[in-house]
Amino acid sequence: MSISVQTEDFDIGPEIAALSAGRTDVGGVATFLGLVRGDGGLVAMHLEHYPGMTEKALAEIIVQAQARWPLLAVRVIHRIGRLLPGERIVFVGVASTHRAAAFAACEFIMDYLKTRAPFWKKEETPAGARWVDARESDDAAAARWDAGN
Amino acid sequence: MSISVQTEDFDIGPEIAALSAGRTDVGGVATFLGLVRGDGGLVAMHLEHYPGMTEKALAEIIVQAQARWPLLAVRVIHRIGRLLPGERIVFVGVASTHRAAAFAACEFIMDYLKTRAPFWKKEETPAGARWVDARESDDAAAARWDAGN
Amino acid sequence: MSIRILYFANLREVLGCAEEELEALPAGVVTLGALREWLCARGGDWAALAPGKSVRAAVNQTLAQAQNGIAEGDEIAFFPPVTGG
Amino acid sequence: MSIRILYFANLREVLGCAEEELEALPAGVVTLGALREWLCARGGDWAALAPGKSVRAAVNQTLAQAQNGIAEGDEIAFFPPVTGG
Repeated sequence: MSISVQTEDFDIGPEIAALSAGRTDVGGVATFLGLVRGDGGLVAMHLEHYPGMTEKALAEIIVQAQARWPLLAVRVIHRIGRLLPGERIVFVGVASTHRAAAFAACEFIMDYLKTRAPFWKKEETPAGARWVDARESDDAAAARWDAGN
Repeated sequence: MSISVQTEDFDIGPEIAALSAGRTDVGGVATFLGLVRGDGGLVAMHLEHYPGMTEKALAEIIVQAQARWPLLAVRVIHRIGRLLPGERIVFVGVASTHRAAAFAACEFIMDYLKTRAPFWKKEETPAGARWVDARESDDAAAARWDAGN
Repeated sequence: MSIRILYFANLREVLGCAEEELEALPAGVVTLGALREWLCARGGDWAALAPGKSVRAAVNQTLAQAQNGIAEGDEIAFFPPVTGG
Repeated sequence: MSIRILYFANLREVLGCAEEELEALPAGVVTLGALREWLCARGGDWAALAPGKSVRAAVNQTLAQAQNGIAEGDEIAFFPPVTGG
């Protein structure tokens, strides 16, 4: 597994290529890319995190995914700092022999990241700044995996 | 939507970027990349298709996905001809406001593509060539969506 | 009734035929299922189209079932279950 | 018992405190829940830690519950539900 928490942007093509580089046992790579939406005149999104715990929490989430599915490679990148609408926030890429495991693990990692990794978003708008509230739908999405779905 | 059936390889980074280029309403992009596995000493995989029907079938699959989820952009690329182990075969990318729709639609399109798009694989091995048999697990994966899961 | 029939993949190889034009079909052959039976009755390698063999079909480039009607000018295709992706 | 406490995001702003070192805790404060109550009892803005307020916590950088024990040298963190990704 490979985890990065960084202010800099990243380049998706090489990240995806790296998940199967030099091997021929990968049948499928599922990825997710999260972007800043410009809803309601958003000027920028500020991403705060808990240095030290962040990497630990992401590693733990990936270990749980690896225990559930036969994964060949996992990459997680999460940006912090000030991001503009349209910019990349998060990338999760999972390589496996078959597509079902790659899809499931990629979605699992995103769902757990959304509810267990210590990141917080603050919206900068023309009317001022406000912290983003956690969404119940994110808790529900993560809870699906506990129910064995 | 944008569909390509081609012998040439493709570049994933620009394909993913294009799914949200020039807009700030995309919150998530889910993608799947299928690769040729080198199982059992495979020398190459030959992809045959039904010109004319292929594009029509893929378009119909995407229309069905659009009817189920609020999608902002969809890209499908499928290669044909002779491909070596490790080479890209198929790419599906889906952009939506939220991640759940992007993930579901991307997996739906792959499952339907695997059972409804007229492509056939023939394996070239040191022992000779053989057509790949359809997998029951692919039928089961596609049938999940009919059951309303 | 004149139709065009295409064969793909393993079926094409077994039949030794990628495409044929049929200028006249017997009066009773008005569905995909009836056409398949009629082709199968040619004997020899055409047994690959026998009932129970895993064969899929399309009419005018859309997946179709045995009861699907066929009409003048149709493009019919027979092929094995697909294996792309 | 000496511990370090970190506060993040909205909670950090409301409390006006990102981090504090506590050199001595009252004898009864041996769980995360007891620590939260004790901090809340400071009054004023510390009511942000009151029961019913949506606050998450970690002990030594791992998510933890109220009954989780705390020990000398621990790094404790309080923060709102996470919103990354």
